[in-house]
Amino acid sequence: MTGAVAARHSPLEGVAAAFAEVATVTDRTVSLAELPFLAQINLRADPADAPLLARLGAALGVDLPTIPNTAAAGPRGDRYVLWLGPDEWLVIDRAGTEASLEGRLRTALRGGRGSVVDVSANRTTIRLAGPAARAVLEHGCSIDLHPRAFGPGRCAQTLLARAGVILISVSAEPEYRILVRPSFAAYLATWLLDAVDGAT
Amino acid sequence: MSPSEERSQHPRRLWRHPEPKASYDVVIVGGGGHGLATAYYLARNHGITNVAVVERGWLAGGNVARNTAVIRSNYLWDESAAIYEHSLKLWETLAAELDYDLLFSQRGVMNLAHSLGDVREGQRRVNANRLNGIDAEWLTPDDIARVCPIVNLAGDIRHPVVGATFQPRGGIAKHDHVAWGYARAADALGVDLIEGAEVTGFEREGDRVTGVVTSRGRIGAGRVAIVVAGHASVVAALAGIRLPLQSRPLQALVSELLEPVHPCVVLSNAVHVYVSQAHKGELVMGAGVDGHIGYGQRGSFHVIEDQLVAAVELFPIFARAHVLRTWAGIVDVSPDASPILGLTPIRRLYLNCGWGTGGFKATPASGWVLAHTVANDEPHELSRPFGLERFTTGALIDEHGAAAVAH
Amino acid sequence: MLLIPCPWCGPRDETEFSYGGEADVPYPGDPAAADDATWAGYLFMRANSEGPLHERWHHAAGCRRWFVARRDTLTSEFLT
Amino acid sequence: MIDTPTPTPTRRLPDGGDWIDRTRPLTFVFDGRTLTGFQGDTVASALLANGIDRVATSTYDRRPRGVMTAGMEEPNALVQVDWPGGASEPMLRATQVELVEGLRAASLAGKGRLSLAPGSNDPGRFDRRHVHADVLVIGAGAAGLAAARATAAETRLIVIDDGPAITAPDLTTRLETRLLARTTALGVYDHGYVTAVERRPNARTEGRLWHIRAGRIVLATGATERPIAFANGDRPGIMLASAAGAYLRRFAVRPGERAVIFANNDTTSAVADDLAAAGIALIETVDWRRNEVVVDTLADASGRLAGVVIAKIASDGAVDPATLRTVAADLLLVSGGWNPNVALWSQARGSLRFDERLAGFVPDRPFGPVEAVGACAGDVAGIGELLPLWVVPPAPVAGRPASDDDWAEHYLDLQRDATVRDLRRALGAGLTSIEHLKRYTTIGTAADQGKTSGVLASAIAAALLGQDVGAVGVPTYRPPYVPVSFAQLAGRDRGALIDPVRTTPIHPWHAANGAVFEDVGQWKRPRYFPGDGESMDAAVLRECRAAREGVAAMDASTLGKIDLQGPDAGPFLDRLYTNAFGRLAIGSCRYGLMCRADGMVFDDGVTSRLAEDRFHMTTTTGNAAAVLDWLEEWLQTEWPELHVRATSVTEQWATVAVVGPRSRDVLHTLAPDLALEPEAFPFMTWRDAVVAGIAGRIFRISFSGELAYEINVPSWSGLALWEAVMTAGAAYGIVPYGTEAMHVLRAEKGYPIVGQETDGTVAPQDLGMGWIVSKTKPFIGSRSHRRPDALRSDRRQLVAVLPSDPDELLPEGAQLVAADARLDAPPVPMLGHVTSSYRSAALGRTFALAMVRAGRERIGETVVAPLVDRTVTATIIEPVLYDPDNLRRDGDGR
Repeated sequence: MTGAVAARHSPLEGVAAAFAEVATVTDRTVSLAELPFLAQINLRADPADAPLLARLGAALGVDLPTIPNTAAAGPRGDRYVLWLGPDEWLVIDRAGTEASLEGRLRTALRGGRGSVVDVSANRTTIRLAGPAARAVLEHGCSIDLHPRAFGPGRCAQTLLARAGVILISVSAEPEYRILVRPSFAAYLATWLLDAVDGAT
Repeated sequence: MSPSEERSQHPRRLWRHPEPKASYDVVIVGGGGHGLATAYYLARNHGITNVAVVERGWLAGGNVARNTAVIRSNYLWDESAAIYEHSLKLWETLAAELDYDLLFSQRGVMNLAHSLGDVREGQRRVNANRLNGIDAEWLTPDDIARVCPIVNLAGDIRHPVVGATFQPRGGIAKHDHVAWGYARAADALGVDLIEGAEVTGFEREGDRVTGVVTSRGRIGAGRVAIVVAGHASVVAALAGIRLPLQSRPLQALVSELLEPVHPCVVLSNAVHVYVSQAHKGELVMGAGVDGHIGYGQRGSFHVIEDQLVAAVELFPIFARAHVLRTWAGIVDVSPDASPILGLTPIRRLYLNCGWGTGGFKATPASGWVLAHTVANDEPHELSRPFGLERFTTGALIDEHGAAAVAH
Repeated sequence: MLLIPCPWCGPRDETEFSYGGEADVPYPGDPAAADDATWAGYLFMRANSEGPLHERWHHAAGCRRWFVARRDTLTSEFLT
Repeated sequence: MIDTPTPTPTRRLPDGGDWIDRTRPLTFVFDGRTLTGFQGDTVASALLANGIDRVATSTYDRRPRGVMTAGMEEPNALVQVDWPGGASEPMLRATQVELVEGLRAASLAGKGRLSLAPGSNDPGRFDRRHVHADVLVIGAGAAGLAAARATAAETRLIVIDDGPAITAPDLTTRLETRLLARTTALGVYDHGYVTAVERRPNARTEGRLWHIRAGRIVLATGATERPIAFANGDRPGIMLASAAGAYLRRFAVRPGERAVIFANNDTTSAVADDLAAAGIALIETVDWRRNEVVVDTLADASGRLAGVVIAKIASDGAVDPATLRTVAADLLLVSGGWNPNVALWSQARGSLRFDERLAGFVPDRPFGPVEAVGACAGDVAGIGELLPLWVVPPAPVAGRPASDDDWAEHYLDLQRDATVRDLRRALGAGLTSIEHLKRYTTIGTAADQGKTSGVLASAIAAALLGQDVGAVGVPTYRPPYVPVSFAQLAGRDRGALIDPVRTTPIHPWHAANGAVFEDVGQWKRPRYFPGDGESMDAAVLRECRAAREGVAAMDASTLGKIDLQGPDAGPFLDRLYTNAFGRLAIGSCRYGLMCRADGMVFDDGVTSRLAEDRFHMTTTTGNAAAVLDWLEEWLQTEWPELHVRATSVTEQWATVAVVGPRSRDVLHTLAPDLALEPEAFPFMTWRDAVVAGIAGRIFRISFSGELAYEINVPSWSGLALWEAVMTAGAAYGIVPYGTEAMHVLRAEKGYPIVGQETDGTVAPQDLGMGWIVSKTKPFIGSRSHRRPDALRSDRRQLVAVLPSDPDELLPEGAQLVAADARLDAPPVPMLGHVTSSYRSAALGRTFALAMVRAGRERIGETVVAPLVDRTVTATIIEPVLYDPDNLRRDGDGR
């Protein structure tokens, strides 16, 4: 499989250089980077089945968030469980862990109502951070991004410019994660670079 | 055209303001373009002049006052083509007949194609139109450049223009002049135009309508026609009739006056905009209908933004034009984007609604066939396919394909 | 730009939603048993009221849930 | 390149000017004359400073017009501005355009000019920004700032103002407060939504459209002084009294030398002080409250104001001829009272009432989170006792009866050249509604939207109708409050950003290998891969031949893919599809057709059973999202009792279709351990496999009729898989093919494409697919297939059409008519139309698919397709033209 891993291509490998320059040209008020190949598991489960949710939470080492649009961080910093809907979550973890995650969750789901789907390649992730990061998003995102409404630990499925995204607020710096479908990634990257230009 | 020609030119006399009589042979509910045309043709074609048009607000204050006045007849299906082409033929002699300058201008209507699918549908429509005796042409990008040089024909834009359908006889008219022309002519033939009279109910004897109750009192009627675009469901409900309609905002906007820059009418279904330049010089634009039911005669701002995105993309020269005024009408959208015309379950009560975004261009034919229906208590041949019963039989006349932006 | 109250995500801009028209129009339990008129009613007849209306909305760009809200179609105020 | 300024007599005061910076002189050009002004000047103030009073010519009557106001309500001073950046912008208010070095302005006659070099795009950068606020204050005058200060420190507060600066240091220090100067609110919409345009938010950006969602909106938009209608009240040198004050105080500009004030209220006393301070002679104050009126004005040769005719009104309401007198003046300052700026209030659905004391419309009942304060609420400072005066009658002309024409020079809407005569004519024509009067006279429809003329016209109309002004009302206020450029509203959604381009993981290879792309929804898909100088026809024939005779590969990644899990997945699919899936064996695939409830074809695709409780569904490229939404709608709103979960995996998987008799050999090279014999891996089954070292899944399905494998791997490995397929296929002459060849191959087999053969009016039976429509189980749409129209025998049905000339390619969209139809006598009855048309390598000729009325009964009939330039004769035949017995799906039996 190493050969295959070596042959992976992330949707934004072509703009890596442009992303890298952003921190410099904006005097570190904004930074952009792709975080490729993160493990992502889409989890659906009957929210009324408390034992099931408990089993799934135990399998993940973190309780499934039941407050809409919040993200629970795992024991180690790199696992997040995002509320996507009343019976839907997205589990994110280090690249390469999707198989074991899927297996653990499928075992935990056994006997319950729901689904477990590996969607690691279904979206890529963009890290957007810096003092002007929020302003950049405000050029194309209509939800309230003020820390009071969208501080660390909040997430949202929404529109950024003309692309559907999952937005996560991970730190007060501020620092955001933007999850986007590979087919929209190039468009979104172009839009972000343009918005950075106007916001700074 | 010279400044004085551009200045609003209306006759010295328009219409009376009579008190409603106790009863009329025919009461037309709705003093919009279609209602006024119906009254006129009742008098002119059928000699029925004991007619009242009752309007809850000010005459011609609904969609006819709010639309972008595009006229064309290049519809896909035979039934639609027949009634819209009848309308266009009436348009061509209407100004002379009404003795009113309608500023009717057959400058041509172009519908842009941006994809292979658009081309396929466009060719299908052009071929169907020609076989139906409707002038229709297929334009290549070079042809488009000749007809409308300001269209962006660059090959590398997001939605390149790869061709267009063109109806040379299509064009525009001045909406108020049309409605006022019909009103003036109907008034002159003895029709009572009654403003500020809102219909609040219908009176019936058995299965037959006998009158209307209005905010200005009861008015007896031998026959009643409901012609209230934007409120058809609401008024029909007063008579206990359910209609398969959704009343949605349709927005439009105008720019300031500009020197002539845009010679024809251009529509684009794919990028959702249509635009012409009116006689005074303002650009008149519209787009698709808003996404939800709305009776507030206002739409959502993002719809306006999106149509300007499209306008600037298709016409880069428009970038520095300014939006002066935006507004919305209420369009009654039917499941197949075709009108609902004809008889109702209640005898002597007739219906004309569901024109969606296509109502203005249809005004003459709509009045013509409804007048016939009212006078003869049976549908006109042109309106027969558009009866309410088609939703039960399934014989829809689906113009969505050809009319995604049906102006 | 309506601000539509998603019961899960809270108020979001109209552009995140798709519209479902009148709410509570059930799919006939046994369509085969419905006569043509009844079936046409299910297919095409929806309330189109001027004023309060129970409507279906789909938070298409958000949590993807369908929900019912009551809205005044004249003022576009959402009613509780 | 700008010439050196021509010296002009300056009306600039030696000192003063709150808004200008005398240390920063600027050079600009007006109507070809090079002039100077200061940083902070508007074009209007700079022109006045340069002694230029005539700034425009009226639209229709070609009358000279001057600067009438100092703000956004300006009806006259509209100019064409050529920005230093290169853009030419029409109809800008000279009273609001801030001077910049090198600006070129030209006077207009009520009409602007659009100009842009062909092939170029507007150079300006405009953007937008979304923000949320607890409180939005519109207008930073005294009332607005007081309202702002009244909010708590932690309030998320936004204050916007049209002027060049907001002076409120105490607010500037608040962390949650944003002050936006040079910003004009355009509209107040539902649910606290406000749009406002900011001029020059930063060096890079010319304009920014703020989308503000506010919990509370405070309108502190002030009031606008209104004129009084009298004969020849439109000359250069006649302006609103407050405007003169503004030019003196803000810009230190003297708009004239000898002034007359005409007023009906006390607000002009402050202006009188300003005039005195500037050394302008105040010849006389004509005060209506002393029964003094301005009846008419005189002009010099240039059309500029030279004299003012003053008189008293007799008891009968007419001008008392005995009192007529003329004074010389070059400045007439008019104040007919003040109109609260209620446009935004009204847009927000707040109601208005006519306030007798103010003689103006003021906010009445609010709607939504909107409140009005200060002058906007009717609290106009220093107005004193106002005595309403709207119009001064014309001086009687001896020996001539009064007529409407006496009112021909009583201008109301200066931009539209609409006069009191027009209003009287409209009423004479029988019009009574203010909306009718507006439309008849066009008053209030120009670029200023009647900011100075609207209420005046209503009041005069009311007087003529003998009604109260309040009863007559004002026309509806509509957004935007001030004109805004198309480019500003388009924002950054230009060029590549107008609409996302979606590409597959394999796209880089396609682009590098010369693919010609086709737009399919937002996707860019390879249409064909031409060789050097190869035509499309040649390339497509070559690609088709490879698929039929050797091996070819296509990027099918755009197909929609949905993962279905749950014990009820099978029954759910039975309700969705016209055919049955409940008993589909694990490991097998099945083609399925979906209808909408109206029974018309909605989508199709192959769905495979991965496990007892898990399916992998594929959809058409265009319907991927629509089908997922469709599934969710039924599961959530109708059948919540079904335990099924649907998850989109469209972009989890990249899909490569390897097609043709040699495809097995290619796959064998890539997956040597996988048994590929038809017995081991039969048609319509799938296998998990490692292909080219990549774990994936192979579906043995075919959209061409040939032996074919659709290999799915995680999308990040899609490019690697494709390259491996191309490498392994080289030995077999593998050819990449695009959507065009794919369409030809499926059409040769008579397979329809949703959206091409179908258009929302086509039922499965019309496609000859009754075989796939279950008679025994209900499915969505099944009931509709029993409606009378669905049972017609003359419905349009899918057939193939062969032109008599095998080289004749029927255009798609061609209409078909009976061979004996009379083409010269429209309407000509149409039988149907061509939905697909191609050149076929396999058939060695052209062919087409068509939807034809009662088509299957017409098999063998000859029809004609009348085209613009020719008429084509063709024969209707069965739609399956190639391998009708499906002998090739296992390969060519080598």
